Amino acid sequence: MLLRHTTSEVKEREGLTINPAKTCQPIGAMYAALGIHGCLPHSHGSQGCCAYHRSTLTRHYKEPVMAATSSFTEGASVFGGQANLLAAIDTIFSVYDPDIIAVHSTCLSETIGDDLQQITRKALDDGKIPEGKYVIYASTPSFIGSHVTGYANMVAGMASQFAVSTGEKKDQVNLVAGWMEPSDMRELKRISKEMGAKIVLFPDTSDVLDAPQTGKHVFYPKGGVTVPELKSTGDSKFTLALGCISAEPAAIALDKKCSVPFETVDMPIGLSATDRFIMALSKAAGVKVPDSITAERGRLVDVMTDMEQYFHGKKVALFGDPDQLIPLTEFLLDLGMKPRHIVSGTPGGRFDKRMKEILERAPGANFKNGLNADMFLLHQWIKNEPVDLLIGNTYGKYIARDEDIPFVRFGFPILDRIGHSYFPSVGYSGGLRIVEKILGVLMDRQDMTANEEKFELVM
Amino acid sequence: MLLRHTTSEVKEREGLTINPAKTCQPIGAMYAALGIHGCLPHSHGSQGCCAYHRSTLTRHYKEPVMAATSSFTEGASVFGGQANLLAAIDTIFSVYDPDIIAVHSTCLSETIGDDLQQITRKALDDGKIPEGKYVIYASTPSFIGSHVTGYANMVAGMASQFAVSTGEKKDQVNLVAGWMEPSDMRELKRISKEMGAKIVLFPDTSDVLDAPQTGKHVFYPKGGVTVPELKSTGDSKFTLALGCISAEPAAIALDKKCSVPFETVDMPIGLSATDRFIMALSKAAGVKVPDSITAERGRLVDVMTDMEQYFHGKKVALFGDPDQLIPLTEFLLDLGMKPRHIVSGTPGGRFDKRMKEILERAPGANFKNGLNADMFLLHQWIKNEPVDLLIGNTYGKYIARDEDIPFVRFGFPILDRIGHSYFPSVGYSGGLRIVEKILGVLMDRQDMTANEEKFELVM
Amino acid sequence: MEANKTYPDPSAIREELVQKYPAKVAKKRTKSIIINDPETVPEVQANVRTVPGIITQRGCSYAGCKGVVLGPTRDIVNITHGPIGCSFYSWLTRRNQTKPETDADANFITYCFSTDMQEENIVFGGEKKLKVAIQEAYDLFHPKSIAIFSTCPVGLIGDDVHAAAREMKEKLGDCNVFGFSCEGYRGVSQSAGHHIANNGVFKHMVGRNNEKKEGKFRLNLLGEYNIGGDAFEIERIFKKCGITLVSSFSGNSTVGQLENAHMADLNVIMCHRSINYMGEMMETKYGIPWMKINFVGAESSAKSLRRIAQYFGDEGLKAKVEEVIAEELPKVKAVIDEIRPRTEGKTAMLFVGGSRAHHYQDLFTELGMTTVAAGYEFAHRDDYEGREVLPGIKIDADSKNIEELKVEADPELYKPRKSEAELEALKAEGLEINGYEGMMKQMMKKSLVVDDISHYESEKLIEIYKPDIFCAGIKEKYVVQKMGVPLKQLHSYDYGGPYTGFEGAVNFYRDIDRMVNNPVWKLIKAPWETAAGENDGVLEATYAEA
Amino acid sequence: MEANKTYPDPSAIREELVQKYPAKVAKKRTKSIIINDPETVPEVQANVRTVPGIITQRGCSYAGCKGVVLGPTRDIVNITHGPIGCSFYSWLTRRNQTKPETDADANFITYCFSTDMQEENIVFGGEKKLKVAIQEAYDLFHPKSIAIFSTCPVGLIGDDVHAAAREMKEKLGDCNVFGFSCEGYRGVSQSAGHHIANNGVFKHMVGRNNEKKEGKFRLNLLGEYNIGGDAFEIERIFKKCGITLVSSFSGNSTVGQLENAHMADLNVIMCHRSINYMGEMMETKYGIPWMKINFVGAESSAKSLRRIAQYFGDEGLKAKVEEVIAEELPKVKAVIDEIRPRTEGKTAMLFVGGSRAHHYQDLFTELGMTTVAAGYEFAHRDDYEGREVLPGIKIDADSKNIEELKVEADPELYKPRKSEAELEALKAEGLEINGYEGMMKQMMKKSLVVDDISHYESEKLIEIYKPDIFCAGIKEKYVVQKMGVPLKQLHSYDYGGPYTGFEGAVNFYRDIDRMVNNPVWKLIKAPWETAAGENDGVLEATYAEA
Repeated sequence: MLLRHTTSEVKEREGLTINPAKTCQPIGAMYAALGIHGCLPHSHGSQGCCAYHRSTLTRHYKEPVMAATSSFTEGASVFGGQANLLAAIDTIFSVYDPDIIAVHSTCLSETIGDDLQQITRKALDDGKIPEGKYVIYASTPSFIGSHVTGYANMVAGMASQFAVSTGEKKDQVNLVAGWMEPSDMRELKRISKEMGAKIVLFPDTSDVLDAPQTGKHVFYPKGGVTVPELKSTGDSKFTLALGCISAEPAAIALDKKCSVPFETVDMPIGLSATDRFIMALSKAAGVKVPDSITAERGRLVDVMTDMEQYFHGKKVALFGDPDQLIPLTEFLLDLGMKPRHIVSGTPGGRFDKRMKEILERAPGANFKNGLNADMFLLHQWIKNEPVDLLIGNTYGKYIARDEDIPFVRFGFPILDRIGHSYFPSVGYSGGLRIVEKILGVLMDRQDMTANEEKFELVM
Repeated sequence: MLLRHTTSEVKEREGLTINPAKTCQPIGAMYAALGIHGCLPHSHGSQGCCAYHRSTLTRHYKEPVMAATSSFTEGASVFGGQANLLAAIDTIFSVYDPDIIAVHSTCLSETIGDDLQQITRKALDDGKIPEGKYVIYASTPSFIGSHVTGYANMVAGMASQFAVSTGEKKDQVNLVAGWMEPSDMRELKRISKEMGAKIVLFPDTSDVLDAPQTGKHVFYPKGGVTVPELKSTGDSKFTLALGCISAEPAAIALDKKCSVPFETVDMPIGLSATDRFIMALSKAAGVKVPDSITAERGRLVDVMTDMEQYFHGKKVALFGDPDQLIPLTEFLLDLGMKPRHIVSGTPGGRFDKRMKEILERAPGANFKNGLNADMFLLHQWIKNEPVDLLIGNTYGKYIARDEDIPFVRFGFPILDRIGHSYFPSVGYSGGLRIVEKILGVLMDRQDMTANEEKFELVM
Repeated sequence: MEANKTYPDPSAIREELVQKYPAKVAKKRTKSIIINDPETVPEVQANVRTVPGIITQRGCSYAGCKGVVLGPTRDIVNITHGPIGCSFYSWLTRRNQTKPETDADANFITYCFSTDMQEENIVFGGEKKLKVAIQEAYDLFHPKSIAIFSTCPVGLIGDDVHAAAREMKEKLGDCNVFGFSCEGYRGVSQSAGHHIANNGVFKHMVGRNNEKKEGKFRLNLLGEYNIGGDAFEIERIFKKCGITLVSSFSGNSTVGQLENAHMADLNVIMCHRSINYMGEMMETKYGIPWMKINFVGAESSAKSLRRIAQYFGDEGLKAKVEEVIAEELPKVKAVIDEIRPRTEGKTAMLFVGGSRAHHYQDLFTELGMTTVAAGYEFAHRDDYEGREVLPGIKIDADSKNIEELKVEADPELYKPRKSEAELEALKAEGLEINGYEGMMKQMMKKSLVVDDISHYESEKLIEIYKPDIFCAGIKEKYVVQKMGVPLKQLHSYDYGGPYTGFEGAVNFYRDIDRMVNNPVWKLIKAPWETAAGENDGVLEATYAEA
Repeated sequence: MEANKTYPDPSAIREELVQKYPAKVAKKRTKSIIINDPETVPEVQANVRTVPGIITQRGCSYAGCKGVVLGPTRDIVNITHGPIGCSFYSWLTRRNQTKPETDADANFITYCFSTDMQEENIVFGGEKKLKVAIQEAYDLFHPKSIAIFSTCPVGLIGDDVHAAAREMKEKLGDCNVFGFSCEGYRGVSQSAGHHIANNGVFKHMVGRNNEKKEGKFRLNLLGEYNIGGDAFEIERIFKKCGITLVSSFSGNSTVGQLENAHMADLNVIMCHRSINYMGEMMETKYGIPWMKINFVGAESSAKSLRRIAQYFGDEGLKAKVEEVIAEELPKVKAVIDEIRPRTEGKTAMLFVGGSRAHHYQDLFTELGMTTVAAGYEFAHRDDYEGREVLPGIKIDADSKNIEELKVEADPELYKPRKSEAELEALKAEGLEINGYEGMMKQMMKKSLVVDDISHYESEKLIEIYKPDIFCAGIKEKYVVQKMGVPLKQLHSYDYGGPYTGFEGAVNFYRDIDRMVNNPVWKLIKAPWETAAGENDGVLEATYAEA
């Protein structure tokens, strides 16, 4: 047993987190910043943070992840990091020539009280920011929230620091992407185009974290939302935030700064959430849902009706990030499955509220988020009530192997497989992919464990 | 052991085929005919043929497969099937009201010498074919070739029976689809559109065999190449045939009838074959390859370079249809894998020639097609030289289980999984899917068999 | 029993079903679409040719012979003589499960054997290739038996598979080789193939081994093909009751069992259509009575066990059977009690097979569901109306082409298991020996009975009746489901099962409950469609509310 | 050794590397970019702060302490005291393999423990939560040891992890609890963390168990972390030679081994940078000499074994070692002979770690490949220039912040394993006791040595030198590969390995052969690009032809 010390007896813990179902804010801020074209994320803290975040993102995407650090030493930690950040800005613009530096803080710089707004203002005043270049920032202390919070904060920072209201409304809708894959963002653009909806999607990591092999390293790949686009978000007629935790703060910021009205919908994962997204986008952009989208939907429903027997009643444990878990859990229910155990390390009452609503259809399901909602707890729950399927990031493989559970990788980080960054999970086509994956592992299990006389040709 | 009687000693066989890697012509003709809009395939033979073909296609697509039959009885077999076919045409136009009936023959009707051209001519003369409706036909005796041949014959029939040369050339390229999935045909249309190439793709089973669930059974789904499109193929400036066995005959027919020049390229599966397809289409349509396509290519190459270690030197056995096996084998070689054993039941010297060329990079590989090139032989070869991966249709699962080989489903028929009809295998994106699938099963194997201390988080 | 819903006038429906047909076709089809009256049992036109061009559910003679009857026996090498397709399509597609006793036992179920006839074999004859194939099969596998199945061209080109079989049997010595003239064009459906198969099995297998095996209550189970493990469940129940299964025809069977079948004392028949010939012939030749039973449905299973016990007339067996029923039924009842509130009052249609459309009505009845329409793919009038109509059935040209074996009492082995008097006594007690009363007597008045239903008719019926579930086969499955109605495959069971006996009944209840109550069917309409009212939505709305 | 290709003038390259930097940065970086001369060994500026804003390979002190040194010991519960990130990122990412002897043995390697500090803990202090966490860990797992690792905020808010550890150790009684002040801002790289880790392990673990275990030739293996199973291969070889491994620091180790390590008679050091402190301190306190060895490379492994034998001075051991080498080397040689024609003359760059950039040059040499440039992420001058420069190294502010333990000879346990005379004799024989000559003496003249290379510099170097392979870590991997150059990860080995010893060498040869000769690199250019000549293609063409 790989996790031989995990026993079934669940005890309340107050101090110790074991096998977390989250990580810290800055990595989320770094990921979000990569979704701006020509942007270099900058970690204002000890250089270990930056190294860890770059490594994790690289392992997930198998792609270059460029980011700089303030390289704090003990001196900086005592006397404040302003000098480091100013020096960094200088060096970065000289050497890496980005259009934008997106600075996020760390537990270190937050603990010593560095004020990013003040320091970047000083950089501007000192002429360290070249004409036409930008330094934006987000406060992302690691001791609050999670990687998802950090993502949300940086995205909100993009909105509040770039958006300008010119007084002239534009016929476009802001789409705030919750934490999702480049493939998902690409798919959202495709769907919007198919619907004839003019959108500004931000952030947008497609063509950044799925860059082609060309024999050249393009430091700033062609993807990412551009500065003019970000500026224009203040003139958009509406904002659609995809995910109440990772996307809504940016929508609120836009509303506050530029009075752009907004609606928050779940990330469009699975049938029902995609339905709501399509309806909301249709309404916001004033476009009819074209038949081609209805047909995409119909293809997903087709598989759901035709394959219902294989999903029906299968018990599922899942863990990951709230904006993904919410619609995914709903999708599992739409498929006739039984979500039994759900944890997310990311705190927030919204998760609890939405999950309670959704899980009315699944009486007795365990779910918990925030402090001590970790994979150790999930594993203990599984030991008490075994499941037929586990869904989560790569760390789930240890539980899956110990408990011999079919496992579908979903979420962040996925370190041991490819595909997530190339094939979307959002939209109806993403739903098909999820269904294919789930069916695949369930049927593989059947093929593996069937007695010879029960080995099936057709399924 | 599921195949307990298969031993490793390979003996030449002359009479007995065991576990065939092919099936008969008519099913291919039926599949092809479904790729015309408003067409009802008709099986001129005993009703068992039609039932078997519809069942197999239905199991593969999990979709309605409508087709009619001449319902031969002993009388018809003795006295000829003309009366049956004429009656069938009458009934079909009355009840099912298709635009086109596509008749294919069977071993039965061919053996007794029914002449489809003559009978359909008689139907026309007798006024049994309503104004504006069509009956086309293809001779597809089961005792010649294979399901692939039948497909090719029906597609050639479409071309030769519909194409008209008006004398005025159209700025369009005919794309003759070799036997591929609806998803593949959809992808070819997307790629062509992306390239700005005006094409007529035929046949086209997308939106036919992947129809949405709408609560209604649409007898003639919206997809399929239309009659005006088929007619216009005679005026096209060029024909690109995708697959020398399943597509080229139609290109030749068009050249013969309407002097449309043509080129045959491999089905665009994997990197190199897709490269050649893109080059050929670019040349034929007179369009430049856009950056977006180059980027798609780059994403595939990126995964190939980054993941090369997992493919390198892995031995593969594969079976299936020639137009797919040829580029797939080449792709495996591009990935650094070692194709070791290849069989295709479909006869034809072209397969042998192309494979010889391609397999120069894989000395000592076994390959065979045509008579007695069956899965029994493949299995025996595997017993003599075990492999790390098996690729083929669902019937491969018996070998995979017995020999404990990771297995990727590819080809026709796939009866026990979904996905093939929704996600393309052609083009660069299709290559990514193939790569994801192969990597998935290889890594699942590693995860399954690794000792605990060798169980990897990152791969 | 009457449906507890109101349906349109059946005569009107019948008219609607045929109105689009050409006049001659309409006239013909009308005779196969019957408004049922269980009291009078109207005549159903059955076992007639399908109209060319009609989209039918039916298959062919080869499918009935090789696919249905011979396929399930694990240790025969079944060589299809013909072009490759027929063998390919019948390769593992019927889910005939089989379980060799040891890993060393022969099992060819997973294999597909064919002579893969080529043009030259059509032109110059295929017998030579067939004999080479038989030799190769023998050399590779040394099977006890090799069977040869003729596909369409074989008869036409004049290949004599029987002669080839005889020659090879002699040559090989220790291998029983025999052929079937089951060309696809014979008869009007699979049914011809069943008859041909029965004849061949009777001629070439039954009676080869006269050893009397152990067991006090020894019977053969006929017409049960172990799809989804059905036979395993019946075997379990028999074993529990102390009943000895001498041979099964042919689910989970072996050559050895079939060759010894004539030593049993009773034949019980599941699928009347596919195998009643065998019961008849064995009665005539060996004196073994047969009895129609049904292990589909918990009550039917209990009843079938009681009938078997009644036949044997042994008090110990009767007591044991009651004990087993008392043990098994409450478990089934518990599930029914849980599920029935959710299925009660729902409606079903069954258009499938030769007996299945009848048998499965029992299970639906147990669920409180009403069968509003039913019919067979390949049955004869007796399957609808009962065997009493047999003498009145006209033999048409298509049936005449099927060989009718002349069977006589075996001079040595004929031994009536029950005297005439005993049989009469049993019949007087109500035991239906050598009889079958058909499907229609069990169906409610005014339900529709449609033989060889066409695609067009079934779509119409669904539109009109909006059944909660439709039972048919794979070809129909996704058509019907596209209409928002779940389809239960009763050939392959949708890869579920077993559905026989007590445990099987529970499986079926759960599956039907899942299917008719699955909320996934409510997801079909996109919200913007409902909102905009773009669709007439009548049919769909009904499903959505169902 | 000189490269067998002509390269641009290194001085010009150095200028190009720094020309884009702001003046002050350029000046600083120039001191870390050195044109090597193995004879004179120029001074390398090392172990200094990274310029803020520079994209560096480096990590932090926590990573060096928890991630590198303490991580591999399987039966310590390592609790990270801090916000969640640090524990998360160091969770299983270093591939420290470990193999408990039985299924019942403790193994926490797969677990991640954290106090997950929240804002309130930052404001009001986190000691209380830490103590609760320790208690909970104890209650759940009853480990022998619990170690606490401080992350950045911990030191700043004044949490005294050492006091908390002492308190809990006393409270728990049978659990050794100790803390590390390895906050990420300490020092200039991971290196500080190694030092802190060494101090902690020396203080809290080594010396707790004075039992003298069996074995004639007893040594500790220092600075080997069993990535990819490296330690398993070394263990295999030691066992074969009859050498007893008392404790490993810390690959595949246990608390019990570490606590008993001072009873060994020799310390052999693999990764000089991460652990030389331990060798020094154990010599001072217990009288155990240390010796730099290297099990990366087949020849190096053979040499290392011979040195160990020489140290122990036992003829039997010497003979055994020769026997083992004679058995192992030919197998390696056979592979080299096959592969070398394909790798000969190719070039490599190594920028990684604290000793790996040095060790792996041996393997490349065995492949006939030339290292044209190399450097460390977190080394000190002695790792480049050799320990003889140690006295001349100025201790700067960043290093001063790392505690330097005052170690004295243990009154009871100090026992010189070799007398001064014996040591001198061994040295006279050429055995380098307590010494390390650094990387540069081994590298060819005019090769480039770059400390703490930046992303910018490495891209430039690749453009200029077009190496056949580049060795670094995960952050660099896909950047370099995007340039068409394969990158070999020398932290994680690209999830391959082991690469130590004889079997490991073979693994490495095969992997490098695969990487530098893989035709996949020729597929990068789309055919239409080459055809149209749209790209300058100079760099790419070179790769394509390589």
